[in-house]
Amino acid sequence: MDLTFSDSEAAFRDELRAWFEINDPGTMPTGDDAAYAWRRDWQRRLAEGGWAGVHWPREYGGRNATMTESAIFFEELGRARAPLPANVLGLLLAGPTIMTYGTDEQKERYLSPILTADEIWCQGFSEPDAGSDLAALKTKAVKDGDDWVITGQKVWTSGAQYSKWCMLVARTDLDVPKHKGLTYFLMDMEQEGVQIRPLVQITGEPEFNELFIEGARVPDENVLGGVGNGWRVALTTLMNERSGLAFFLQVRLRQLLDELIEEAAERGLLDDPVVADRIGYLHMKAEILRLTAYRGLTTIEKYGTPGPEGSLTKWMWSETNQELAQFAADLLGADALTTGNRWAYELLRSRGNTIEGGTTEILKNIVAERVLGLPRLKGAAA
Amino acid sequence: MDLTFSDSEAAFRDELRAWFEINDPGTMPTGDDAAYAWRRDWQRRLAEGGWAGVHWPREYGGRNATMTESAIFFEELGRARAPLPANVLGLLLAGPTIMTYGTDEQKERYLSPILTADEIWCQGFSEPDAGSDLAALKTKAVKDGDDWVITGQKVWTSGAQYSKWCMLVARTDLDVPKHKGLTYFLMDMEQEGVQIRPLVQITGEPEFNELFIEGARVPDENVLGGVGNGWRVALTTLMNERSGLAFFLQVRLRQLLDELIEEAAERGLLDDPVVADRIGYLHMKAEILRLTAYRGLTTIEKYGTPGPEGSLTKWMWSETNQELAQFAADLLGADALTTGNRWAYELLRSRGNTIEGGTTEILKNIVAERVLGLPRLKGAAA
Amino acid sequence: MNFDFTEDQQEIKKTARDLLSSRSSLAKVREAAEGKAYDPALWSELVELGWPGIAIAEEHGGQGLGAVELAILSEELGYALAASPFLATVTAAEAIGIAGTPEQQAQWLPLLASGEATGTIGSAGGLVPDADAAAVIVLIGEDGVARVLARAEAEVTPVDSIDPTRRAARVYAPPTHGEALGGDSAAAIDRATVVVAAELVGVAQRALEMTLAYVKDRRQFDTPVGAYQAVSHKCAQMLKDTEGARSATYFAAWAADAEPDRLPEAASLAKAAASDGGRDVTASAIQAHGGIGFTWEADVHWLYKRAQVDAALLGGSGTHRARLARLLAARLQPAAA
Amino acid sequence: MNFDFTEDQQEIKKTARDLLSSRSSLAKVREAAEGKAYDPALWSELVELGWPGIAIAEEHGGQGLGAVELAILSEELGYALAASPFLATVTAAEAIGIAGTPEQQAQWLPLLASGEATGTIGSAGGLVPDADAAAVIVLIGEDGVARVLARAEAEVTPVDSIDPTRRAARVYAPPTHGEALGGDSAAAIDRATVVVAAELVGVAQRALEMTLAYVKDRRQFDTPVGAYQAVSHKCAQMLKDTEGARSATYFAAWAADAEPDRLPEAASLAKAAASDGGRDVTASAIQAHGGIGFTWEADVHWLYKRAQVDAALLGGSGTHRARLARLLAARLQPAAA
Repeated sequence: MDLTFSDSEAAFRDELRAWFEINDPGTMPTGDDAAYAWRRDWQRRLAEGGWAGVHWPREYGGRNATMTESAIFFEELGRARAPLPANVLGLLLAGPTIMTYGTDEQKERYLSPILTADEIWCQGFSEPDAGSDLAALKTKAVKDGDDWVITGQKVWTSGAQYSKWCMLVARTDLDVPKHKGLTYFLMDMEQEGVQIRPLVQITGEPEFNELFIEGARVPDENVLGGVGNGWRVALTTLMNERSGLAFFLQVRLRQLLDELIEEAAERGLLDDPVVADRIGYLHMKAEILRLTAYRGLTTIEKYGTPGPEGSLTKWMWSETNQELAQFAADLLGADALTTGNRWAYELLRSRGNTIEGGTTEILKNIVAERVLGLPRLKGAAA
Repeated sequence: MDLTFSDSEAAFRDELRAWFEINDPGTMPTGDDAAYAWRRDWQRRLAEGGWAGVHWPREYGGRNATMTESAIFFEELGRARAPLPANVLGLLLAGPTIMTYGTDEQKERYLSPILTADEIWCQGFSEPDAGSDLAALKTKAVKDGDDWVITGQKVWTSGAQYSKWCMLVARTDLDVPKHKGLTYFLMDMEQEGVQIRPLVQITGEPEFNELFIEGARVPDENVLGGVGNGWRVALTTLMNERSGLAFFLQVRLRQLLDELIEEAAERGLLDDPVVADRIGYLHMKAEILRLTAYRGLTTIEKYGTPGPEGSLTKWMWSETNQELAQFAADLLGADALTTGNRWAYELLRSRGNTIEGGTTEILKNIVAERVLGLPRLKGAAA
Repeated sequence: MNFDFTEDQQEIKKTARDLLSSRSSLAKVREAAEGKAYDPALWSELVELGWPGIAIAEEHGGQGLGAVELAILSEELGYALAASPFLATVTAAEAIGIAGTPEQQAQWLPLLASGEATGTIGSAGGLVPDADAAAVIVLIGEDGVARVLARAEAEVTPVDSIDPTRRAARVYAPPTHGEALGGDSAAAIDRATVVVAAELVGVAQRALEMTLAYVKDRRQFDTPVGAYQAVSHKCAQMLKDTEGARSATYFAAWAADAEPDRLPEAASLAKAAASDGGRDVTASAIQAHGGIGFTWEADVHWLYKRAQVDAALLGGSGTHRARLARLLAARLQPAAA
Repeated sequence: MNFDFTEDQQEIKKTARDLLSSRSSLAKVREAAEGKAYDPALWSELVELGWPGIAIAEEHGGQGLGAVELAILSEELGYALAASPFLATVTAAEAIGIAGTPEQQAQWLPLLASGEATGTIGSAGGLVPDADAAAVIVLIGEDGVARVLARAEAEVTPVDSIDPTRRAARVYAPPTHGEALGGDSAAAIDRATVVVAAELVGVAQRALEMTLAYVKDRRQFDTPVGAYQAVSHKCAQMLKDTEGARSATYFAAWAADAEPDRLPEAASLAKAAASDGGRDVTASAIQAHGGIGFTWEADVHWLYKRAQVDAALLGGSGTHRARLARLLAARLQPAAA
């Protein structure tokens, strides 16, 4: 057990920090489009510095970073108060999935523009009637000559309006059981058949979108991993979903907590034992999250498969983030209930934490069945 | 809405208080047998004063008390620090069930000795393999001449060693679905075929027993409510289970909390804001329990059926009682962890609160299905 | 001991439920929230029904009913999530009605009862609901003493709270402005507090009902999601929280008129229970709705936002728990009280 | 950054698990608890293996290994719920080893390392584990300063704690008795605290495993109860609590030797997490066992009792949360620290 960074990890971190010193991310402009364009530029700068796809193999322009280094990257990104690169879904999900299942032509065609943010990716998995139940999705793909013609609706698609490509899972065979008839497509977003409608969240922001797909065409060569193999390919995408990102979220939580403690200190509230008790509690939870995330990395690096820790960090993070936001509202009163205040935003935004990327209920199912080996109830699923 | 007692309720209470003044319950002796004998005497005194079966109709020696008066009885019993009468299961469960389903002969035979504690009753429902699932019970009754011959095992039978009679549910027909082949028997405990083994709890006390029934005989006239009707009769017993008793428990919780507050004050701990916060919380929960229990009474008295409140008070009580015991341990430290201390006892005993008389999980099922009308999951049951 | 409403009270409840379900549907609430403007027709109608004056004495032009009737209405307005200055106005009237000088009462209560003017009550450091349009503001100072201010005597800065179904403002007034309430500020605040608790109970009830309807209908893995214990037990918990808050709130409303000595404790009980319950139940409602619950399009977020702001009005649950502990400690040492 | 144990450490863990599963089965724990007597053979065996001295410096006759190795053993003894003066002895050794004067170390550490004597550490107001047979008692005063007392210098009153798997006592010593630790009492206590946290992690792990085995097997309504979300999600929570406590505890054990500056915070993190986790997980274990879990006959209650007493040793979670807040506040105002 050695909870300091190894020499090579420390060197990686120092190199990155040095790069951040020179390449100050600056301040993101307001306005969705401006912010997005800025994040795209930011990714280009990262890519130029060789920092965009740190966990990608060198042959694809990455740094071949270990899991820990990848975690360090996101920790440092958070510490530098830099935003996520614009094409985060391409870097974390589409890229690794294409590396795993793509043909040589597909790798050649898609990977490089992901890295440079020249082509942004979005994810078309969720559907209105298949929230937690991927296998129940209804979007259909029908073969027509060399193309597939796709019809259906997707939801919770973030960044769709900026995306060139969509990781789309659709049903290609209606005659086989639910998860068997699925195929994974790389769908061009720039076509008539794809309409995007912003989906406004309770924060008032349109962070996600709905996709209305009506006769969109995808050539056969854009099938990833083979027809009928979509379930397996999609699982690969989902497995990659929050490997490194967990550290970004964890650092962001830590920053929020530190800022709240500072704010409490400025208001002279730290001397209130009830406040102190709660701060001690939240600090404990934040540290447990951080440490458990690192334990999870050790397990993956050593054994190649995630241990129980990996399935717990999303749950820990979302719960703690909600508790933190609620405590901030208690502590700061009217300020934290006024639109424009960051805590007011967190109080709303954090409610999504236990829903997005797998509800806490589904995560508990997964922990119970896959980690603890508990039997599945008839009619229920994870 | 009038949350003062009506004139007749106040008169009932005052009469009872006056009676308690003259009939000081005194102090229960230590030792299980001595305590039980003492509680039996106590019930006889209550019966002589006309206070044993306050909710029973006058024709059976009761007082025809309203639900509220019955609640007052248990509140006052708690307030006088008097114990429950020895034959509490006879008074609350066996008596009312016999009144509902008994023949005239059965009513004549059984009711009076219940009231006077001349014949103590116990309840033989639960079985080792059918904890929350009454319909899964395996104890069998086979007709043999005019008798039924009973074989099986029961568990969680409190007071079995002092009981003359047992409310026993057994399977009389193996060929029909689970809850259809049951029959409700009034079984004489004083026979060879019934062996009692004390079941020691985590407190170290044998509060309950196991019954081993091997060829016990019950004459046909001791079937209650007809052969094959056991499920319905048993539900009547269960419905009566905690009507008035809730108030006894509620008052006991209140007393414990008040004593803890006094203890905290003596130790100068009330000035600690963290302690005060927790005391404010527990006080809130205790008051919510009390008020919700009274709201439940109003609903029953007015509409004849329990409202949602009735299904919530057991849950509220057990949760709060556990929180109280845990807080006491936090507050009092070593004292509350030392055997002999009442809080040490509560810390252990209260764990049973969320299990005995229906686990909290089963209560939530019942609330979800019967109160909220939520669908039942295939393979699950309340 | 009878927790049931009288027939008159039940009639008030039913009238309110019926009226508000058409006049203040969630579509109309959304319109008001998104348009940042109350529907004046709704307010006129409430005024015509005499609701703002329901608990104001008849001599001041009110209906002379009590805190229970007011709680019933407040609960229903919370259930409807009505976008209206009702809560602000009646809480001001409660405060002035119990603790105002005869002059303060004569000056303000008839205006509030008739709906000619609206009022509000709030803390100097907090969000004050509907202060921008209020003719009279009861402002609670750091010391717990409440002053009565005419609108012109106060600096009112409207702010957008996270709850767009209700206007809010920060209020400041120099110490020399306004006039202290003649009577007991604590009683004035307690009566207003019960009204807020009642609204929270209504909000929680609505969140529970919306959630039940949703989870009975919504299917995942070929099963209504409400059949899963992860969801159904959450709903059971929502019922428990809602009913617990309701028990405490009805008790407080009853005590306000029938046993005012018990009001301090009862009001704090009610507000602590309703603040916690309202927040937890509405958060659970979002969660039980899944992704849909996190969208602006669904209505469940209005409930969460109202509950969050209401929970902070006139003291959050922590403040009231601390007060309950003080009241209990004072009982042990009456001399120190 | 590597959270994994070294091969040597894994070997220690495996040895301990294997040995204790036979030498300290739950049947033997029950025997010790019910007979109110430790098995002397078990202690001899632990001594032979050199476990009491695992973290004591070689110059004092120990194995000279570190806090991580000690935490591994403590976790396994907790997992086995071993009835033995191990925890008491090693915590005393940790305290004296880090903060004792050379004389205190020379006097006591060889005895503790060789198992010739046992020791203990505890608070003046609290339960002190195994003090009745301890040759040396490190007693923490109200002021946080720890004194080293020979047994004869202390008044030791054995008491039956709710945990019959471990002997306990109240300890009093007049201020003139004993001698203060030479070094930093806080560091001494922190190192001992990590040992208790590690034991709690083991207890929680055992509770989780026993529960999983039970709920996979036990059927209700024709279904293994572990299939119901009410049970399975509770088990998931137990895992989360256990793993969270483990993360914090391993960090603290590592920091104790590798980065002692971080130990104060790490020890409080570990103890707060393990106290809460240990209590919650063992309480959940009883609940998930249903009626059986509430019987003396089942073994799950031993875990709950151990967790309750351990949670209070060397400060409960509230104490450690308060300390964490102080440490954080001090970081903001280094001058005031």
